Amino acid sequence: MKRSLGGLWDTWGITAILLLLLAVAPVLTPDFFSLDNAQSVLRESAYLGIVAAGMTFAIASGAFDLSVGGQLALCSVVSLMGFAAGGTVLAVAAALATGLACGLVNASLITRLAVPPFVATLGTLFVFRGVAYILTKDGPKTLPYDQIGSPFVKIGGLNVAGLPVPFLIMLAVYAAAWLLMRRTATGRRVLAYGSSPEAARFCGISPTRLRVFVFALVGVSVGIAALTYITRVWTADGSAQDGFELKVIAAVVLGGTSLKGGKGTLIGTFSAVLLVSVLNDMLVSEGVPSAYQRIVLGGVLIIALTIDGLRTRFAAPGSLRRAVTGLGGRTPKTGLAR
Amino acid sequence: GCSDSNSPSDTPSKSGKVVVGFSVYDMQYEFFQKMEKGTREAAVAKGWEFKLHDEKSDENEMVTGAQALIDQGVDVLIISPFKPSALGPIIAKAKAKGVPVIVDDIGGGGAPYDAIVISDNAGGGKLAADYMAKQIVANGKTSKNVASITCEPSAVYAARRNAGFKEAIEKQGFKVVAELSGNSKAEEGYKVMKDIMAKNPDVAGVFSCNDPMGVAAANAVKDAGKNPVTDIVTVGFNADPEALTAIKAGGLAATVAQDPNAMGALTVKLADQALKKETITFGNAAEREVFNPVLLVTKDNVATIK
Amino acid sequence: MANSGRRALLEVEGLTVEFPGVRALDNVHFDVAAGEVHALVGENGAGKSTLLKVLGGLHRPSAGAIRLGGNAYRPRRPSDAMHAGIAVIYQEFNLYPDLSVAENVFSGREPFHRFSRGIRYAEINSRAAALFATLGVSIDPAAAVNSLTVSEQQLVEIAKALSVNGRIIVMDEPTAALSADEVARLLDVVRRLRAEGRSVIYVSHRLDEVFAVADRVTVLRDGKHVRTSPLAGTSTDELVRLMVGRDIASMFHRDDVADGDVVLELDRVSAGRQLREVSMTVRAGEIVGIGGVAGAGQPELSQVIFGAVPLKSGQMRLGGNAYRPKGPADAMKAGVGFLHEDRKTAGILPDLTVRHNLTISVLDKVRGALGRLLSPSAELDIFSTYRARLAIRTTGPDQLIGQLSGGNQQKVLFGRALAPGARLLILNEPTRGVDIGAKVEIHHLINEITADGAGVIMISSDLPELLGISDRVYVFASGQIVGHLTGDDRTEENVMLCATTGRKIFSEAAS
Amino acid sequence: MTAVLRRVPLMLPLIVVVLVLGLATDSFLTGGNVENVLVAAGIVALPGLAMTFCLAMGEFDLSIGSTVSLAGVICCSSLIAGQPLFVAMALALAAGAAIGLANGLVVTKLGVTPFIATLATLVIVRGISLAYSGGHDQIVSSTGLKYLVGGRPLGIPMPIVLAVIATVVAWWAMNRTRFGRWVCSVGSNREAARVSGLPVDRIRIAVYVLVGVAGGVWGLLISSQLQKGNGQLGMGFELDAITVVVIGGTALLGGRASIVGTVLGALLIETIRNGLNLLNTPPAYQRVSVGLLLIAALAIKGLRRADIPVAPTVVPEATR
Ligand SMILES: Nc1ncnc2c1ncn2[C@@H]1O[C@H](COP(=O)(O)OP(=O)(O)OP(=O)(O)O)[C@@H](O)[C@H]1O
Ligand SMILES: Nc1ncnc2c1ncn2[C@@H]1O[C@H](COP(=O)(O)OP(=O)(O)OP(=O)(O)O)[C@@H](O)[C@H]1O
Ligand SMILES: O[C@@H]1[C@H](O)[C@H](O)CO[C@H]1O
Ligand SMILES: [Mg+2]
Ligand SMILES: [Mg+2]
Repeated sequence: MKRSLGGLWDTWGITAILLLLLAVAPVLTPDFFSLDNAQSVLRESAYLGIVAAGMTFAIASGAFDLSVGGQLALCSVVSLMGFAAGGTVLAVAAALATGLACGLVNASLITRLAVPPFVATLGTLFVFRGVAYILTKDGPKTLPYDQIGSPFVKIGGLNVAGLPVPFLIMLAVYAAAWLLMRRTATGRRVLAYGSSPEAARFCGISPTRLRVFVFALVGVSVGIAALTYITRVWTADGSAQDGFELKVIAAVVLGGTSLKGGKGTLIGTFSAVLLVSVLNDMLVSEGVPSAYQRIVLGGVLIIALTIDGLRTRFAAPGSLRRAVTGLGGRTPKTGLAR
Repeated sequence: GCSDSNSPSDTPSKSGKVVVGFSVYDMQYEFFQKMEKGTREAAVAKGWEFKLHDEKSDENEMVTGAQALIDQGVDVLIISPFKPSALGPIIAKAKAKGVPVIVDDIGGGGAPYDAIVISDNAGGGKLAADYMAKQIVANGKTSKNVASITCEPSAVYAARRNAGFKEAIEKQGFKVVAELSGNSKAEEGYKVMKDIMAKNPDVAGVFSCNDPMGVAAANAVKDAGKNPVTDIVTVGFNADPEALTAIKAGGLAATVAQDPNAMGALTVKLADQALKKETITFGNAAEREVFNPVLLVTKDNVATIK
Repeated sequence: MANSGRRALLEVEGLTVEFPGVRALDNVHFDVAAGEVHALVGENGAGKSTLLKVLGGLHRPSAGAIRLGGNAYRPRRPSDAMHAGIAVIYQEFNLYPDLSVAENVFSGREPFHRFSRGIRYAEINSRAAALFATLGVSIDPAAAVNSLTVSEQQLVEIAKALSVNGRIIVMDEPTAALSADEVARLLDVVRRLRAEGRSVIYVSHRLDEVFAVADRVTVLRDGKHVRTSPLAGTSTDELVRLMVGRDIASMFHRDDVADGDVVLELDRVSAGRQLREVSMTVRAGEIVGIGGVAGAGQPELSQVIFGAVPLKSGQMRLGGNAYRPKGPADAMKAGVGFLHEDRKTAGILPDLTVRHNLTISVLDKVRGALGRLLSPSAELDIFSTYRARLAIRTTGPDQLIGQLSGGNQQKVLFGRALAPGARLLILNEPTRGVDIGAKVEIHHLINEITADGAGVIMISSDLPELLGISDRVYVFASGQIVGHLTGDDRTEENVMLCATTGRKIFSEAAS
Repeated sequence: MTAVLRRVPLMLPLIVVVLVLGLATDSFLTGGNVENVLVAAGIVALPGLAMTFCLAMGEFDLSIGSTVSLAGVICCSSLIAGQPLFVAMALALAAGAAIGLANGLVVTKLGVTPFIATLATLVIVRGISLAYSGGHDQIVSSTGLKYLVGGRPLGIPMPIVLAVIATVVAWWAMNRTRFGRWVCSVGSNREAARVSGLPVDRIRIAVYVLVGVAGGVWGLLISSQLQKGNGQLGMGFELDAITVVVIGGTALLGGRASIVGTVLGALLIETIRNGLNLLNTPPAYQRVSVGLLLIAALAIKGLRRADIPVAPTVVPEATR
């Protein structure tokens, strides 16, 4: 047999849970599959999903990027300023360039000043948000209402073939990310480095190049996400999406990517993003009060991962898989700590 | 999301019953719980169907939820926006479907809503300043130094309170020696007040743009061995229950009351007028603002505030 | 059956362990008497470690029974084994890199002060020191384990097992990382344990050790029991045949390869205290052996050349050009290949498959039609080549490398080092933990690459190997070259003399 | 002295920041202000110390911010219901312990990744706290509760006393007792800990309970300051607690812990925060400054580490 059941679950488990939820959704929420609602679910999760794709690489390489919330705020603000100054083209260029720049800032702190990624990106989370705050001292940047016809403003609201454009962008990002992770040398190096930085170094993988790549990639993914985000909410300031980093990391981990590095599943991340979004939509449309929404959402998170946890725990013989792959121990000492 | 809701409808929907959607800022806060209550009760009294959406302090959730209400075919939308500047896409969709939008509190973000009910935030800040100045003098203090605690920088509506306060208190010859943010949070308001007192031992008054920070600052004053009414005149904003309790107990000098319940009821009245295409009387027609008065609450009148 | 005079202390019957796609143990039976040293041998992947893990409470068998002292023994967790008096030294270390040596040795069994709950550090430090004294080494009990060399770490594992005072001490390849003198002292300890009436189960690929110390031997092949017999009266060849299923032609064969140009030249190279003023050359087609006691600077030498440790002073030339790599990536671009001696930490990529572990250093060569994208079929070709050549025992290209037996992991890493086709290949302990058959094949491959014109530096603590296939040998002591042996000077005695007594021997022919 | 600077993480950055603030302001080094900073640092140090054990074990507990809220709500609503203070406090701490136990069980027995398990708890407990308080402030006026932050045994503010005691106990527990060594063992190599027969699950559960109780203490301290409990308190505190530990030098993946580092981390963070306020830094610039200072503090550490001539470590980890 080519792959064990466990291997299949690693990649497809969360997708299976998503499908299960989708199967019961119409029963619990009759309105669920109405065109409007389905489109709305797909549209609202795009920006989170796109950043989660980038974050999957960071976590697979064994590091977090805690600064994505600050990056999103900053990219959005700068992009809106770009739009005001030069229309659609400048807005798009500004978002991508800002994302890339943020990523490179993170990468240089980590590779040149040897600041551990956790602290470096925690620091830049404050810095990026702070710069966004400074740029919006006189009030949030917005897409003016009279620009409603501009192609840029439309990105967030348009549908093509019934699918929201932000979702189509997210699909494209995932397709590219999947190829990058599974079919390119760079993606393989990311996994190798995350699995064991020390061994990867002796395979000729340059830790510096690798980290520059990973953090720049996260930055660019935030730049793309910012485009779908601002064209959807039309505004940004320093406070945009407070707590974003935790949501993104949660989606990646829920999808099955290990925080210890070495494993990354984009299919899992994709499904996890939709899972949370669908669940949220169901709770909201059912009119569940927000206090209880939290309780249900948290409970479902635990249940989803319990299935996985129990499978690993009782995989025969003994907890062998953990024993051998080093999941339990610290064997692949990753960049998180460095 | 039935197909007929895609066409602009200026008549109440199929059931004959008017459906009103209310998107609320965040039901965690007592202020908005009261606003929701006021809105709901007024709508029900009119025989309308009431649909609630909680934005949970998230602009993405705000846009998604409000658009979903419109998709579900509400006849009129009332929204207390977490981010006023994100009203654009909501109003664009509402316009496309012929749904009037009444904004409650916070701000309108420059979008073409039908009307906004708003407290006079700057005026409230002025009320606080005038009271504080008078009280400092009455307390026999000679210091002209006061402080101001702000919400998070993005809270544009709240900043107007601090701005109104600052302008008015400086007119009275006082100096705002510290203007620091407690990010709307009680925990931070407490720490910031401690820092302010450490740097300016002679500070004679402090204004906070919300009550959680205001009451926290008063606690910090007490913990420093001073009195928040007679030593450092401490004033909040909102008339949250904790502020009223504190004022009664002599633990806070004053607060500025908004009446979220009444604001909610007012939005329903405006919604009705908008549905019936009646003309609305604005307090400030240029911004389509309808003001809801604010009221200074002190020990003298606290008993009359519910 | 054998040893019928003594009553069996441990009896294993019908033991079967299955992993997805593999039956690692298939109806295995054997027994160990009290006061017996029982050797367990077999090819890589035969199931030795799996058997020991069952005894230690790490794996649960799918069938079979174990009796200990006549009673059923069904360990469900490692502490069950400890309580039953079974101490296991596993093939892969189980150490806490951040903790001290003594803390590692007494983990879970630390004595502590009643009142303050504080660990009795003085006691565990002195007890650890005493254990090392019996092993004839001095390791600082207060040192952090991550500052130790691999062989010192192995000794910590041994001390840990000895400190348990078990009835049965199980040792899985305890000498794979030890130098000759350390091996000798360990064997003394094993004999002493036997004299105390304790039993030892001893796994090793070094048959000389097995003959030196064991009373009986059990051979496993493909997870099945082949034979248990007393060692007296058994010959090496017979044992090898039982293990491998065929005869092994010639051990330590070295082809005649004409020397070419100088590939690597070191001129007074220093890197901290570990490596001082080292000058040496390697020619194309040459195998240059590096010997010496463990920790005498060999790993530092190899890592300086590979760019993993910065050069402090001196010069290096590669293919005639000045060479100063900024890191391993740089070194590999310049055509230097490398095999690390620390398989678990700096070798395997545990979350990756066997195929991906093999191809990680040649990603540029496994591109498909599209140019940028990796070609799975090109990767499979590489996998198939090395799997066949090195007899890598795996369920397939997509098995995680961590699921292979230790020796098979080593083969994969050897394949990885060869794959880029380097002009200078640095091999640290290339055959550590591999079985006899694979060892011969690895030596073949090393011969082949020198025939193709590459130069090889081989660091090995296995003296017969070092002397058997190297053309010249440099001996290291305290970070310096203390001997250079060519031709007939290449003897075990000379290596030992230089390495341990500080005598310097430089062969005439070499200069 | 230089040895101390070298060995103790964050000592140097802390001294630099203190010197700069001492020169740049005339209020930083006044007694009242120093006390403010010490009290604030003491209050984050307490949960930080517990979190140090969690990180030393190679795990996170993200739920602590919500525990703060629930503990406060429980304590205050019990007081309102007329319970004696010690009962109210005990109930709050018990709630913290229960949350910790729940985390521990979910993580060990159900095998859920700590990150997700405790994130889920964060969300759930916040929901419970909101639901339990009915969304209302639970306002109290309790001199007894106030003593927790306002008391001055021997003239020293209570939070400082508590923090000093906790630091000594935590240092001893971490560095000298079996429990601390086992926690580091689990973080250093969990598989080895299992093989050595350590009660790995029980150790992990114990640490989560410890963090839960610390969250309860934190909640009591906050409610003592504010004389109320509600569903909003403690938001984002998880990151504060983890931050002081991480900048203090405890490895994120476990195995190594610095109790002193955590305390200095708390001091550094609170000094920076206080300093920026004394300098009247506008809110928009505060974040940028905090971020830059954090990076600078750790960069100094990083550079310094790179300076120390290290013998080439060829074998960084156990194994062959
Ligand atoms: N992290 C790294 N460490 C070492 N070498 C690298 C690294 N990334 C790329 N390289 C090498 O740098 C050269 C050019 O880099 P490039 O970005 O084109 O990568 P690549 O190997 O083509 O990967 P991909 O196919 O994923 O784009 C190649 O020789 C490649 O092997
Ligand atoms: N966790 C695992 N998952 C799947 N297969 C495994 C696992 N562990 C061991 N095996 C397989 O079981 C077989 C026996 O392995 P074992 O480690 O017992 O061999 P060994 O005799 O000790 O070999 P070596 O001499 O190389 O150490 C091998 O085929 C190996 O691939
Ligand atoms: O006036 C209210 C209160 O200040 C509340 O705290 C936040 O929202 C504002 O609109
Ligand atoms: Mg490339
Ligand atoms: Mg083995």
